Amino acid sequence: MKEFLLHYHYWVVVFLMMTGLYAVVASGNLLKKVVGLNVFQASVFMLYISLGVVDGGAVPILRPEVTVYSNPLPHVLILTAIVVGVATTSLALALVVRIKEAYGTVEEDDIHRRDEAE
Amino acid sequence: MSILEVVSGVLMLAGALFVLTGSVGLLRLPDALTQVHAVGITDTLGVGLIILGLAIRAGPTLLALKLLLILAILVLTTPTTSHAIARAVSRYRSRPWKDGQGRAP
Amino acid sequence: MILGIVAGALLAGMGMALIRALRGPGAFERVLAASSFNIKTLLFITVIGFVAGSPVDYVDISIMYAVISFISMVAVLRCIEHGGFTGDRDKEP
Amino acid sequence: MTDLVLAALFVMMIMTALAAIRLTDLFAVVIMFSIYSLLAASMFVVMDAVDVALTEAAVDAGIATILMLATLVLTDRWERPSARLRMVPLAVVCLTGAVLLYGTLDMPIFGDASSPANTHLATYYLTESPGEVGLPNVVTSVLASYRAYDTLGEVAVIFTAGVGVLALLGAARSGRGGAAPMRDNPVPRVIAKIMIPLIILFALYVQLHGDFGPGGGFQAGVIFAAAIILYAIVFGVDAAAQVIPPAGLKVMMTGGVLLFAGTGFVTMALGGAFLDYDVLVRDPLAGQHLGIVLVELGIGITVAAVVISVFLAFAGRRRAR
Repeated sequence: MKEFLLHYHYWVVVFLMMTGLYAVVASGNLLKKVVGLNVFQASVFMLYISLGVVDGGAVPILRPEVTVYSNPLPHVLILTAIVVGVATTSLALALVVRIKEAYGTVEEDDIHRRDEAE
Repeated sequence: MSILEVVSGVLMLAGALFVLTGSVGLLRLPDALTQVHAVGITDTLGVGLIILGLAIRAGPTLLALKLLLILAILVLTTPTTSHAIARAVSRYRSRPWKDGQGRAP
Repeated sequence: MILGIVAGALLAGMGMALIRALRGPGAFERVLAASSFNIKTLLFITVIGFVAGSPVDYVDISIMYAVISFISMVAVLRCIEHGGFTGDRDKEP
Repeated sequence: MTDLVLAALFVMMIMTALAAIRLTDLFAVVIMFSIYSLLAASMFVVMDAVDVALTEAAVDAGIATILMLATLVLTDRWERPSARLRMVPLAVVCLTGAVLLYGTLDMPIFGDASSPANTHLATYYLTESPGEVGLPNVVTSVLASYRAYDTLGEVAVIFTAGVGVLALLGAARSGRGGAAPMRDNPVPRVIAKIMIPLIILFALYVQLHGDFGPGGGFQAGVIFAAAIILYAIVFGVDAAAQVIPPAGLKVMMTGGVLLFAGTGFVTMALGGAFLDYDVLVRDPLAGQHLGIVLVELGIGITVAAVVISVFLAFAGRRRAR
């Protein structure tokens, strides 16, 4: 049981991931799908960073009086992933804007309806 | 316990009290115009007191200088944001809250 | 000890601002709550830095938060003005 | 103490995420997303990842939120509640979540120093990087030296995404009448005039101090871009396009990537491996430092130029009727 409770942060991360996934799958609005993707993404980042935490560890900036540091490797991976994430998000948002201009709507159902009508 | 520690502690506790008061006001007051009264003032004051307390605690170092830089930025920006929000509300919302309209949801 | 109390008060303030942002009801209430939330988060980070014992590393993040919070709030207000996000649904005809 | 703080932040994050998917007012959804990113950044701070927190706060709470708001201005504010059956997505999500939860049972516990992730490479970086790279900030050492090849790929991705957005929305051209300046609100104008030089100075500090404290090219580029975005918001897109002309932005976008890759080719010409900075100067540690400064500069320039041009592309567009 104790072992179980020590995993609670994974449950929270999985819950947040699934919240984002639900917004992506169930929402019909394209902008909301993008927000959902970002929520999903941020929770994945949290999963990685939580793997690098070391009990009693310090920020991985070397200092003579400190001996235990947290793991810097996940930090590097996630740091670049965040910036790449916003780059892809901006691309998705640009697509949303173009879809709005071409179809007059950003609701998925309406877009499908217009496609079928043509 | 030195005098400086006491002063910094008192400043920080007073700041925390102001921040809490403002938050309660934000939560309980009915609409944005009234909430600005609670938050706009107490946030700036509470932030100032807490950062001053921390700066005294840090002593005469680069850290204290950086804390004072944060304070300077916040003293410039927080009232600006509050003012801009209040101005936007007063311009775009035709019916401000009046006494007797009931409480916030 | 004092740092712990201050951090707790700031966390409570963050929570209250968050609840206001969740409840709304209108756009302006949310914007105001978000701006207040940003400031409390920034202070919370600074205090956490002191608790963790290496405040120098954390203070840069606080400066960043202050700057970013100002810019995003100006952007939000500009968006309200430019996009006409002034009314709320229940008040629209 | 840490556990309590983490639990409180987790509760707030769950509330925010649920609100973000429940609300139909997309403007409120974007504000919720901004709060969610700030909470995530606070979480990273509590988990000792200061560099990541700096990036998350600048990028997601700042730039991503501003871009979403710009998109919102160009599209619709209200989401139409769809008539579709929601049970199938819910079932899919629950099933995926159950599988993931089953997977977490074998995961190491929080803060375990002997977990596989924290034993092999991490200890090498922490013990050997002072002798091999010589910088206090291990994150910068790994980012710009040990894993520089990977980082070059990331910068190329950012560059490509910027080119993609420009191809989709068209580069902002001055005189086309994008978003007008904030003429009728003098207070933000005056404060912005004071703040913009401060922000640019802070960006330079983050850029150059990244070797010793949290920071580096990615964060500095985003902060610099944020200063220009503030200028564009307050004084109008046309004025910002005069400060930094779009043609110059294109040169900066490519120049940063070329500076990064060029550093690699110079090290090859000097007889080292690609992006092996030891050969740049006689002293390997000084060479590492020089290489890292150059590479970080390239990252900063590209990121700043991409973010500014993406924002100008969004803001220079008019709402479709």
